[in-house]
Amino acid sequence: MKVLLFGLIAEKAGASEIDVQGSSTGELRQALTGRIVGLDRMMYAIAVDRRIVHEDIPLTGSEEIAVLPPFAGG
Amino acid sequence: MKVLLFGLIAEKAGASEIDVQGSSTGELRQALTGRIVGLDRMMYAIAVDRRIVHEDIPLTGSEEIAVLPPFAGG
Amino acid sequence: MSATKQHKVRDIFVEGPIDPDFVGESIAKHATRHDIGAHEVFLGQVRGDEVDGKPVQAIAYTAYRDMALERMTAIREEAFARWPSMTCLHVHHSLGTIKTGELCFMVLASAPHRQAAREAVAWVVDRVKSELPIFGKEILPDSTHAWKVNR
Amino acid sequence: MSATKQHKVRDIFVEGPIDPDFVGESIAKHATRHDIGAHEVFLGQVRGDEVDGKPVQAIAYTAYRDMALERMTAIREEAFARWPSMTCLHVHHSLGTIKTGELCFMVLASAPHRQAAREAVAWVVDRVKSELPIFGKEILPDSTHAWKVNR
Repeated sequence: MKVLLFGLIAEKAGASEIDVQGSSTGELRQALTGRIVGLDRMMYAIAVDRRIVHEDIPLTGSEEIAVLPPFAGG
Repeated sequence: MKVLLFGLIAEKAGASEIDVQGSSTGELRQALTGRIVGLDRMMYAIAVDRRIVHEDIPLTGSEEIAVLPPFAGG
Repeated sequence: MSATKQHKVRDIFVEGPIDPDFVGESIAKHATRHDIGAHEVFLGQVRGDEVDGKPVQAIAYTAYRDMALERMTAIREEAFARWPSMTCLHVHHSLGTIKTGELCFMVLASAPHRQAAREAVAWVVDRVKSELPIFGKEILPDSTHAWKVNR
Repeated sequence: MSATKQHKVRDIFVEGPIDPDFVGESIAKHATRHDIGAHEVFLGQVRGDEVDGKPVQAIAYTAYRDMALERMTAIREEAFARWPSMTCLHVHHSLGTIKTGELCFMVLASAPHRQAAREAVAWVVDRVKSELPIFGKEILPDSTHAWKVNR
């Protein structure tokens, strides 16, 4: 599924989106760690349909998924 | 001595300053009450040399005295 | 050469309303200060409150100028002592007749971070309202008036 | 005809810096509202912090726009519920490259009395900083950069 990337994480991946597979946010985290060098040492959050999700939840593949580094607005 | 009047109190006295005698702020209050109709029912403060004085303090006659109705700045 | 710092007494009073453009101009002047990260601004606007069923059309402000400026200088000094990171503090208050909807009071504080600017503005606004001898005559229709008292 | 009020999603983002004149213009628009007595404004200005001994020259802002606007709509609704007397709330944030000394963020709240405007601005500023997915790349000399993280 398509995953949106932002800020430092987009820079590290060299792309603003990436295609990875995962039937849950937990699996997604593992898949992303294999694809983006250094992600395991970065602080980031996963947003599912524009809401940050801390727990491991199932994904159907139709959700809008984004990987977000720390916020810096203001 | 000269006493500066402001706002509602100047309006009631019909003047922005008034001459009254008193050797203390207490005496001054009595003298003012005799001169400004309704002052005894008004809220006001006395400033001596630009500082509000709550106690009864002696006056030499060389101080800058002002009678101040409630503040409305802002 | 005195050991005591000499504090300039600034005139905070302006004749007539504060132009909203002046707010923007005041902020623009700080663009060269690269240590500023936050500006907090308070603006007082004349409200059309009803007094005895009649709407306020304007407030005519007068002040005991010399005492007000002395008090303001003391408030400024205390504000800078309380928020030492604050880089600038600007206070302006109108005198004369200010119509409903016009601005009569402005406090602008600037600092590296928001907490100092925010706290300083709140504190200065409250002190000015309670300690500066400024008087407001609320102008009502039919040439009547009432005297405003801060809550 | 839904029982739930429909809330418009407003675009808070502007390309480039916020012009200080825009602050004055935003305030001037409220002169016809005779129930307003207080405006509180917060402005964020890009600071020239040192990063690894090098001064920040600009911040390039990007955002996850759709999520940011959804979050902002929720924050707006909660702000009006918490401060029902608040008459207006305006939020703007820059995207793109904002130089040191330029403005990148503005929150303006207006209300009959100062307490509501003051509290709402503080609360909204803090919520925006912690909840909106906005990212800042600090541009340093020699074509290097660092990623900003809110404290």
